[in-house]
Amino acid sequence: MNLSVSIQHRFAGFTLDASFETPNGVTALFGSSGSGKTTLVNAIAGLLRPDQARVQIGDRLLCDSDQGLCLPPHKRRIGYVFQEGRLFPHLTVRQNLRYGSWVSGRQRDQAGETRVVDMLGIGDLLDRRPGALSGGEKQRVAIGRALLSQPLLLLMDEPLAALDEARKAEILPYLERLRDETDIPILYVSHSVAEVARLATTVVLLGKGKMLKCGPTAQVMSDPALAPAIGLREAGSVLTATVTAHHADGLTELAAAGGQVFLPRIGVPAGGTVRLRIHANDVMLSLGRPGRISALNVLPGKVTSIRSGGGPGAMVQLKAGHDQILARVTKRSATLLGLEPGSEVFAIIKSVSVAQADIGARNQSMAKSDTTT
Amino acid sequence: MNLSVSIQHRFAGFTLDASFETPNGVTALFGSSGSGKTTLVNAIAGLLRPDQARVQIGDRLLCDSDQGLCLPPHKRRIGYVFQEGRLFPHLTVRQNLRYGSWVSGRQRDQAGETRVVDMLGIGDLLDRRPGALSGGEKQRVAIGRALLSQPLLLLMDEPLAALDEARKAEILPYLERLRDETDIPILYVSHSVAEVARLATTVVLLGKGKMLKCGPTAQVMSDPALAPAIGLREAGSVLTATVTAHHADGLTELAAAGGQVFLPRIGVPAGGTVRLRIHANDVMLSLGRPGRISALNVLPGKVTSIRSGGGPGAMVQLKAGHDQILARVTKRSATLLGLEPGSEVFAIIKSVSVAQADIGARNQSMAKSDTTT
Amino acid sequence: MDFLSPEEWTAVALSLRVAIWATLVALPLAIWVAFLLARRDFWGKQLLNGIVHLPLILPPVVTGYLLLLTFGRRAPVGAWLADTLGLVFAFRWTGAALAAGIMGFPLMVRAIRLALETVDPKLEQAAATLGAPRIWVFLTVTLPLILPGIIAGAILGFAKAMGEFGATITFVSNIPGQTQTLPSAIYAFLQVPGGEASALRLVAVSVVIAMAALIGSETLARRATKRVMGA
Amino acid sequence: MDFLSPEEWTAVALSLRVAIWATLVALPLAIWVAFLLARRDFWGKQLLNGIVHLPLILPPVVTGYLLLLTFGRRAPVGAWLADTLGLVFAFRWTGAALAAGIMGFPLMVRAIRLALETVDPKLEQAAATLGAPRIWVFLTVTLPLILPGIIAGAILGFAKAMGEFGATITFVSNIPGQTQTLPSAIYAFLQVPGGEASALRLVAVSVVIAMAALIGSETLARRATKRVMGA
Amino acid sequence: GQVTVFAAASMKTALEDVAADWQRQSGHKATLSFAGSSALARQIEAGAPADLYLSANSGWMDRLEEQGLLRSGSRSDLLGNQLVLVGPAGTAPQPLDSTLIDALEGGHLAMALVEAVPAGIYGKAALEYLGLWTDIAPHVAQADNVRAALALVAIGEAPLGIVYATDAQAEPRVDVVAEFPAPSHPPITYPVAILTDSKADTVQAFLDYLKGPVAKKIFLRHGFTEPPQHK
Ligand SMILES: Nc1ncnc2c1ncn2[C@@H]1O[C@H](COP(=O)(O)OP(=O)(O)OP(=O)(O)O)[C@@H](O)[C@H]1O
Ligand SMILES: Nc1ncnc2c1ncn2[C@@H]1O[C@H](COP(=O)(O)OP(=O)(O)OP(=O)(O)O)[C@@H](O)[C@H]1O
Ligand SMILES: [Mg+2]
Ligand SMILES: [Mg+2]
Repeated sequence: MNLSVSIQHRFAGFTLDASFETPNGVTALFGSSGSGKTTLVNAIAGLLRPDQARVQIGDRLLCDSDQGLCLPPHKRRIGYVFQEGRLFPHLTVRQNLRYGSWVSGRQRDQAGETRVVDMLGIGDLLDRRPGALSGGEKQRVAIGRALLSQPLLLLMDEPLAALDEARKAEILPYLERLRDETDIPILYVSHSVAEVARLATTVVLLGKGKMLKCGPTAQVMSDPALAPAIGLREAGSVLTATVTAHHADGLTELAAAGGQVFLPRIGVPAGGTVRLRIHANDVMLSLGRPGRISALNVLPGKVTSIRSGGGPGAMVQLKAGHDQILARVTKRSATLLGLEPGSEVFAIIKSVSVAQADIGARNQSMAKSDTTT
Repeated sequence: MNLSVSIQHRFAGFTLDASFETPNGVTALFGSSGSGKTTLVNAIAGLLRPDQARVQIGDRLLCDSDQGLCLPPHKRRIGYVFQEGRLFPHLTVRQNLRYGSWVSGRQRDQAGETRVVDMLGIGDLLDRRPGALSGGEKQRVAIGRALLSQPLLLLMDEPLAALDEARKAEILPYLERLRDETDIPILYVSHSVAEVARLATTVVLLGKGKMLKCGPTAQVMSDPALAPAIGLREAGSVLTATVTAHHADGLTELAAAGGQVFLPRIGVPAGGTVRLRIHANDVMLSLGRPGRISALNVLPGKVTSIRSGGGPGAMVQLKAGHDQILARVTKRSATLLGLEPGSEVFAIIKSVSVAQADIGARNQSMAKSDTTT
Repeated sequence: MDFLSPEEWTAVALSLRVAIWATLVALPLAIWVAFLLARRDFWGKQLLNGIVHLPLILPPVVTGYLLLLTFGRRAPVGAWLADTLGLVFAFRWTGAALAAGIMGFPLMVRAIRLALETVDPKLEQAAATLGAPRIWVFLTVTLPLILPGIIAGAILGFAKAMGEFGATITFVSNIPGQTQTLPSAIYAFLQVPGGEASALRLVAVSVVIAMAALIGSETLARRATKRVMGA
Repeated sequence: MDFLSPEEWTAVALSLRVAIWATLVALPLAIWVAFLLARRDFWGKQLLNGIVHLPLILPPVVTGYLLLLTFGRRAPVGAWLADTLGLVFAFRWTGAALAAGIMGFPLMVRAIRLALETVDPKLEQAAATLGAPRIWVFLTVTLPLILPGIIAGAILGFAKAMGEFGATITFVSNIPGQTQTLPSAIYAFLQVPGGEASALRLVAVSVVIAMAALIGSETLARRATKRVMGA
Repeated sequence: GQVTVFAAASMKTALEDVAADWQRQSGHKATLSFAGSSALARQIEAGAPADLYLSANSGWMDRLEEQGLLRSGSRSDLLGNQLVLVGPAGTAPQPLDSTLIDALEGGHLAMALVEAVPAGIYGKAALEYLGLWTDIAPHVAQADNVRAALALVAIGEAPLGIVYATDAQAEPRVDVVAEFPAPSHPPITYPVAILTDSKADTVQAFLDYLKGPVAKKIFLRHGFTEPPQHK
């Protein structure tokens, strides 16, 4: 179901004015601290009554100031993971998790509960109260609580910020499955481009309360103009590739538009489609096909644009097949190699550079088998 | 001043037992969610009265159960940035910032205040109350409040987790300056290895309440055995290098033990020393010196060990000069290249891969000029 | 027991009954009024607030007198209640309970309202996003969180009811076995020279009962606070 | 003004003075006791708690009598205070204030204690790490955060003091210009046939004063709550 | 020059008239403190700054006398009163016989506390003398003072009540329906005495004035009688 949002709201000294429409899947809400992300999400959840709002999920209209319609929060069926946990202090972790089905009288999904509890690693905490949990534990319970409320829209405000990499790596695939197996749109606030790129179908970029950009992830992420907003280090491109084979040495072979790619084993069977996020920083360029080198992935391509700012670096955009690849090199290298639009180059990408966190499964029918990985 | 900590404490179902001694500078406390980081930090601050404790900063003994000594929190002169903000809701941001000097009757350092406020970007918020701040804004104020309390030890519990990359990049150099210009030890809890590696002199690794490892950053970070604990993606090595020249094209030339290295401009004058963190993922290996390639840094080295687990990857440790470099490659590449301990290889590192966030200034006398960058 | 005469035992039992009923019946109403005052804005809010505080401000005799004029047999409300619900207050223990409840009402409302005002609305919002309708939010989140306030209100109401005298005796007089509560009996003893010792005995009984209730409530409240503050 | 006789104006002024003093003097003490009860564990805590509640539990007449036995001119404490500090309570307006303060004390303590128990100790910890000694933590963090509770306690105490009668008249009698407060005057009017109208006038005055105080306190409390809850 | 008089509350109107008159005559002021006889007596025991005590019964005066608190020779019975049965205005005269209980029509007989307050004690004695007490006892509603009993009748809550003639006379909403014969109860006296501690030089003059013809006229006008002749 697509999500259509249009919200205007004024605080003293801050004005939010954002409208966007995103297709099914995960929408990443991205923007610096104080740019209005939480305000926007609160307005969608109905916790803030904005001056002007229209929010629609699929054909469910949640709120429309023009019609004077505004569903109260509990009728919106929104699962909201708050930036600050907000667990019920008087209930145990288990009761917190079951709160949604309890108050709404919906059948509790025991299997779902077990799955979520395992994934979040909170099985040992079920009988504790939130007061005795660590910061990360609280946040995990909050995620579980929202997931188990059987929502029709998930709002997640920096859900993983307090978690370590290992835990993130466990939770992200679950969110992907949620995205792929269900029809539930997810609006995901994050500062981490890695998370965003992996999960998001669409990226909405907020700046000082204004919407700067809204579009498909690959496009927003590989827009060299947005690199400063996203953070140079995190700029990169997103490729779509099809799994062709799983090799015995733990590598998976994929076919991208630009050529053959080897990656550490991906939990998607042959024939499945995956999205790969390639950091611009991780791409090396070579004029000739390189020799005995540890990088397995060498994609031939053609330079389409070179953007360089005041710094020592330059952002080189290549076309490899019909995919766009961003490479960030030093100006000096660009000069040494004589790069210019039209130059034929080889993009060298290490297999291990495309880490698990940057790979997202994209095939709905196949995704279920993923559980066994 | 060095920090010496030894703490035992039991909660129902959780036991913390950690002792470590760290030299002057920043100590990173690292560990997965629920591993006891906050508990440890609370005990040091005196907010938790552990079963058994001994905490000493330099020659100031804060607490020693054996002697029955236990300074109350307000006498410890510890600046604590809490995981959850804890701003005073009834005070404005300005009053929050000045709280420390107010209650302790110390002279307020107006210049310091202005500097901190600017660095944190909270100048516009000074007259607001915490209730009307965004999550990240709150955290920034909390950082400022702790910094301005003129502490003799800084405890920071995931201070930057809620902040975007751009903001992090502004705050980190300040913490570095603090580390280098003052004698204040900092104990820094983080999930982000990038932050840790950049800041920390020493890393303490906690797991389930036990201390797994404590040592100099370079050593802990490049210990292949700890890579799983740190997260494969984040494993890497730390090199120390001396700035030899700043070039006109924005690159800085450095001399590392293994050879010449080019990086985007670093704000340290020629002669200064910096620490470079090199992700294992970012290091490519080549048997011959590679040809026309965009990577500017090619360091010859010798393989000292190869560690491979069940996955498709292998961690290759090189000796380049007297520095250790970690490279993560696929097993397939290792086999194709015939790598084994003793093999002579070239490590290829892109200049831009060593991003600003991973470079830390290390020269006390020089560091001040850094302010102008 | 010889410590008290049978009549005095009757007064003790009656006082207990009056105090318990007054507290139990007034409590839900107090919660509701506290909720209105803490959370709603409506016309006449300050008026309601004032009326709630009235029994505190007025000398108890005046309150008793007003009760008599309102809930007496001949009084409009009293007559109506007697006719329709068969509920008679005049000269009955129910009247004593009404007087005690009304005298304790401002104390209950204040305690509960104070607790309500410190409940973090963010938790209630969280409950709403999880699908809880308003009333459920109140029952499952707000109410448990204000439990310490409710307990405090209840014990204040109970203690007040145990000690209330002026309004009670003015409203329902002192009919042994029906409306003679402990304070009335104590008052009577204090009116005659040499009655101090007897009064003291009854005071002791009254204090013991109230202390037991107090300690019980403290235990409950501590538990509730612990739950709410977490740990 | 013709609405009230000069004597009645005196009673109004006296009542105000008594209520204000009772509230102002009792308040710091109530804060301290509430703090002890909410935050400290010590031997005899339940005893203290019981004593604090006593004026609520006892019929006011008894409280007044006990005051007379303790603070009377001839009573040990009363004589000692008069000799050492020159502080005389017996049959002075100060005594009326003492009685009113004591009667309102449990209400103040409860309100403040309730507020104290909801203060997040994490904020106090944060203040301590910033170098604030305990007393500073209390003054700069705890106190502002419990302000709504203090205001609630103060207004309860004030209202109670305006309405207190039983203990006052028993302790300091009903001497016009010296100890005759509004409630005593009202009582006296109710003692004579046909005095209802006069009593009613005084009741009206009493209600108006208390309402003004109430509305003022509400405004203050709202502001304080807003500050504390943020926004 | 000022005299402080502690007087039983039921004498308020009459005594105020007398005091006003005295001030006109002598230029001296009499300060009148009205409360229950028992409260006043205890206050005098505790050293109240009173010059003159005017009690509604002899019991408390006896007690003060025993303790030597009365200036010797100053005590005398100032006034007397009469006990009457009243009903709401318009009630037909009611014989004091066994039909009394029927006349209650299921309602209550309003009296002052029969064990504690003089009017109640006298009333109970009279009913016992008439052989009506056992039957009527369960129907008696005891108010805390005689005025409250009167009020119950005046507003129609009680069909009958036993009060003093003075009260009945001043309350237009009641009619006297029977008078209790003097022998049916102990003599009703209002004793007066100067207190040992009295410092006021005008106190003897005021007492003399009280006993004098002008004052007596005023008292009689309010329904009091000459003091009953002593045994
Ligand atoms: N008051 C308490 N009572 C019982 N157990 C507690 C209490 N506080 C914390 N714990 C437990 O102690 C363990 C360590 O908690 P701690 O807060 O130190 O973790 P942490 O390393 O800071 O984690 P995070 O990264 O999630 O903040 C956790 O398992 C937690 O559940
Ligand atoms: N109640 C309020 N009153 C006034 N201003 C507010 C209020 N709440 C938030 N703001 C301001 O609105 C702006 C947006 O806040 P918001 O919480 O939406 O930011 P955010 O994008 O979620 O930031 P972060 O990443 O730091 O959480 C901020 O500048 C904040 O100070
Ligand atoms: Mg936010
Ligand atoms: Mg923690």
